[in-house]
Amino acid sequence: MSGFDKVVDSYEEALAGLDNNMTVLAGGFGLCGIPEGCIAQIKRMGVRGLTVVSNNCGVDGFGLGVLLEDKQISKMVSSYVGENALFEKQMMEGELEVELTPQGTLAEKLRAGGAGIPAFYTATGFGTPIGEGKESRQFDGRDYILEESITGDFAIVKGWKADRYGNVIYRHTAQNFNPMVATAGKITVVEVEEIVEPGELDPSQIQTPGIYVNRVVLGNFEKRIEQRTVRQADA
Amino acid sequence: MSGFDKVVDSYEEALAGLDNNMTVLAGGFGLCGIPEGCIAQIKRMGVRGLTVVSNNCGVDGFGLGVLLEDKQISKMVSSYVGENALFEKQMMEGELEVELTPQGTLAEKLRAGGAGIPAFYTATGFGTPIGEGKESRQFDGRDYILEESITGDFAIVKGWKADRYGNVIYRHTAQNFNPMVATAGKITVVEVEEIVEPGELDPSQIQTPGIYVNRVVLGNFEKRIEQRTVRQADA
Amino acid sequence: MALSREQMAQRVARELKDGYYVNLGIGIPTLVANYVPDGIEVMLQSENGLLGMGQFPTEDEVDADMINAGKQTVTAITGASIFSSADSFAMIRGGHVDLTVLGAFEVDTQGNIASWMVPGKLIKGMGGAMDLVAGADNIIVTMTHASKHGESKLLSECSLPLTGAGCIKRVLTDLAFIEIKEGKFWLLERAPGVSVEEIVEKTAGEIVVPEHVPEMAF
Amino acid sequence: MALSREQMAQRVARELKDGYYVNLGIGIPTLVANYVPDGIEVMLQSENGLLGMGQFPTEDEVDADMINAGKQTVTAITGASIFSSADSFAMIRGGHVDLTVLGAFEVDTQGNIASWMVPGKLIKGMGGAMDLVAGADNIIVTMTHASKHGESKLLSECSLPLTGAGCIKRVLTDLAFIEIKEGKFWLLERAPGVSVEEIVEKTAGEIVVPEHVPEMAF
Repeated sequence: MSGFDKVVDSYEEALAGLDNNMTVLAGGFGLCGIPEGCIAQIKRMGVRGLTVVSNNCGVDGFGLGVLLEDKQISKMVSSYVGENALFEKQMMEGELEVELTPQGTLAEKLRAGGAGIPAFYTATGFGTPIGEGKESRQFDGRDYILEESITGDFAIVKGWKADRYGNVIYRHTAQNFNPMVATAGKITVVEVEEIVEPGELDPSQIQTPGIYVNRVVLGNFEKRIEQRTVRQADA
Repeated sequence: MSGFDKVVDSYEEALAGLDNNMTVLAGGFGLCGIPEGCIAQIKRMGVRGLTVVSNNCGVDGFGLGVLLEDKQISKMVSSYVGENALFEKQMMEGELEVELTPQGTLAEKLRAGGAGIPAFYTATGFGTPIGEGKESRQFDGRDYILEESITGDFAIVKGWKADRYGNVIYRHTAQNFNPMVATAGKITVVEVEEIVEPGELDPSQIQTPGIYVNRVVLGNFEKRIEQRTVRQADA
Repeated sequence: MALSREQMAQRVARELKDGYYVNLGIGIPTLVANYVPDGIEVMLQSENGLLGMGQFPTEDEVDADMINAGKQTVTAITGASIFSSADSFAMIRGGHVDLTVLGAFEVDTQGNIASWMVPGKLIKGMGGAMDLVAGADNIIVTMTHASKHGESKLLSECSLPLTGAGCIKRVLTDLAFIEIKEGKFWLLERAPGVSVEEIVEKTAGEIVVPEHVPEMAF
Repeated sequence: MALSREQMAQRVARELKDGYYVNLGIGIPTLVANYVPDGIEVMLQSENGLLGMGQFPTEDEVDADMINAGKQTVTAITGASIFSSADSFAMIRGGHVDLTVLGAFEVDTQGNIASWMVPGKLIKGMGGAMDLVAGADNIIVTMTHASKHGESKLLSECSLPLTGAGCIKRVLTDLAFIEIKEGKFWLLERAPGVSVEEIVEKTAGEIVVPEHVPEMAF
């Protein structure tokens, strides 16, 4: 089924078409489950003026943080961005616009974007600065605000395994925002640790069906750990 | 973890507390993946005046159809109900109220009900009888209608396997509406073909986490087939 | 001569492209799967939660837990995925299906479609049809050009309650292949041996006829 | 004497019930897991997509793909489930978590909470806190009763931008356990050796003091 073979041979191919001023949706939570290779490729491409939607913006020198070094990002949509000195500096100096969005609302906006739902109501943020300027109304006596969905020109996703048709599974908590991001990109690129043949993944266990995926690329991952917390092994 | 052991020994226990005039959400598509044992128990209990939310209403003598025999259902919320003579009769005679809801909107209303989203916008049904009397508005130049979420007093769900903590997986297309229904009941009852010990299901492959499930009961299933279509085996 | 059901399916199948994800409705649309052109692969989406629907099972393969949206027993192809109804309609509503083919009672020059309800007759429900027509960018409606009583089904305004508003751009009838744009029908092709005059006569809504109307070949 | 951080965690832990699904915020709330009473089992939800969070891994068990919402490496207990961020917040927003414990800068007599932003200081973001306070029916806020400069954090109206409006019903401070209802604080318990007078003095919002205020025991 050649028309369904989504595998490309390089990150160059994987991100072909990405241009200045586009919106990029990126999976990951902290440094866990981030599309490391796509980020590196975006840095190499040097595209600028990007709006990046991602729960966080990496750290100095790793993850999305590397795109700050050459000021490639002009706007971040995130729930938490505090792990990054360069980020702070660019934000404080007005070089980087930041739209803070509650984590659950961000996840739902991305899901809605992929699912053809332009907007939904949530109680999250009502009565806070996040609700200001947004439409609100009551259902069943409770106050909710209207939140609009998010879609992007490119979605960059980190999977564990994908088959050639673009069916993807994720590993442990590296799942996080990746499945929603995968549904909401005009072009969705998934980088994985392993490419398998169609049929190797159990159909009922596929977390991102290939219909959402345009390109699959095999990656190499550093998987840096942000907070290495350990206990003593039991004696 | 006794507090998390959701397994009950009988359908009596599984549906204890179900009373007249309650709303029951039922998983299943046609006769596939329906909670056969819960339906039979509701018939035995003889509760009446039920509002039942389910994509279909079974057939004469099987599935939710059996609850029509003693007129236990006063209202059905479904997308398609045509497989049932008794249903037709009760609807025509005004004994049974029917609220037709597009299939995708029904699935999303149930998901929203479980997810704390009171309402969402969808293009489905705009300009049709389904959109009449509903609020509509434009996003990005397109028309959408506002649809409100659904929750129920009881959710009855058919799973394949569950562990004692109520973590559930579904088999093939018997998944259908079951996962959403499971999230939207005040009390969620899951009947399964097999009960396994915690740890036997891969954490990343659990389709309904136990947090949504109040009671798990081991069932016996006829699994009647509505349209048996076959091909000749290859020679 | 008017197209047979098989020829209608065959004509629609020529609109398939390699790598298309396709949702086929009940009836003639289902037959389209039998005429996928050589060298082209498509994957069938069934809205009850299956992407990669295969052929009917053999007697031995029949599994009550494996059905399609028509509630028929089916199989899954290698590389299929199975998911919930919410996820299935997220796919549909979100516009990820490349082509949707479905039947109708009527369409009109505004791209409206009526396919689910005849007032006064028993109403069974719309199933997934409203979601399918609202979600898809690329829809082909298949239906006979006129009713048994000779009444046109291609109207200036649908007379029956709508399934979707302004969402249909292409219609294949037993007489013609028609595009809908700018509030008019546009005749693209005619069935073999069917005259432009017959098509125009049986089309109630305004129809634009180009100088040359190619005849379909089978 | 004011409660230590460990005592605060210990007191909160007494509110746990067998079978509770619990979300614990960063700081003192995290410590609550160390004081789960005998005979009671709870399951910890971590909003990045883990239900059934276990202890930290041994060196050998460390896995970069297995972290909690604080981005710490963790393990999963037997019977855990792992899911997407959307599914995780569906759980939270939908009110399925039985108890949420989190810190705050201020709470007020209307049940408002401010915990994420101090104007003029660097704003890192609210993470999942706004979803957690909006979604949970049962929240316990843990914080010191007053700032280092002696300014009360229990106000008649929060001075900082809110995290959530009207959603907090219980607060455990280092001095007292307090309920919020009917637009007032209600003193439930006091820390060992802390006088009602001190609590009242350090509570800026209106506080109702019953005749007898039990002293916590550890």
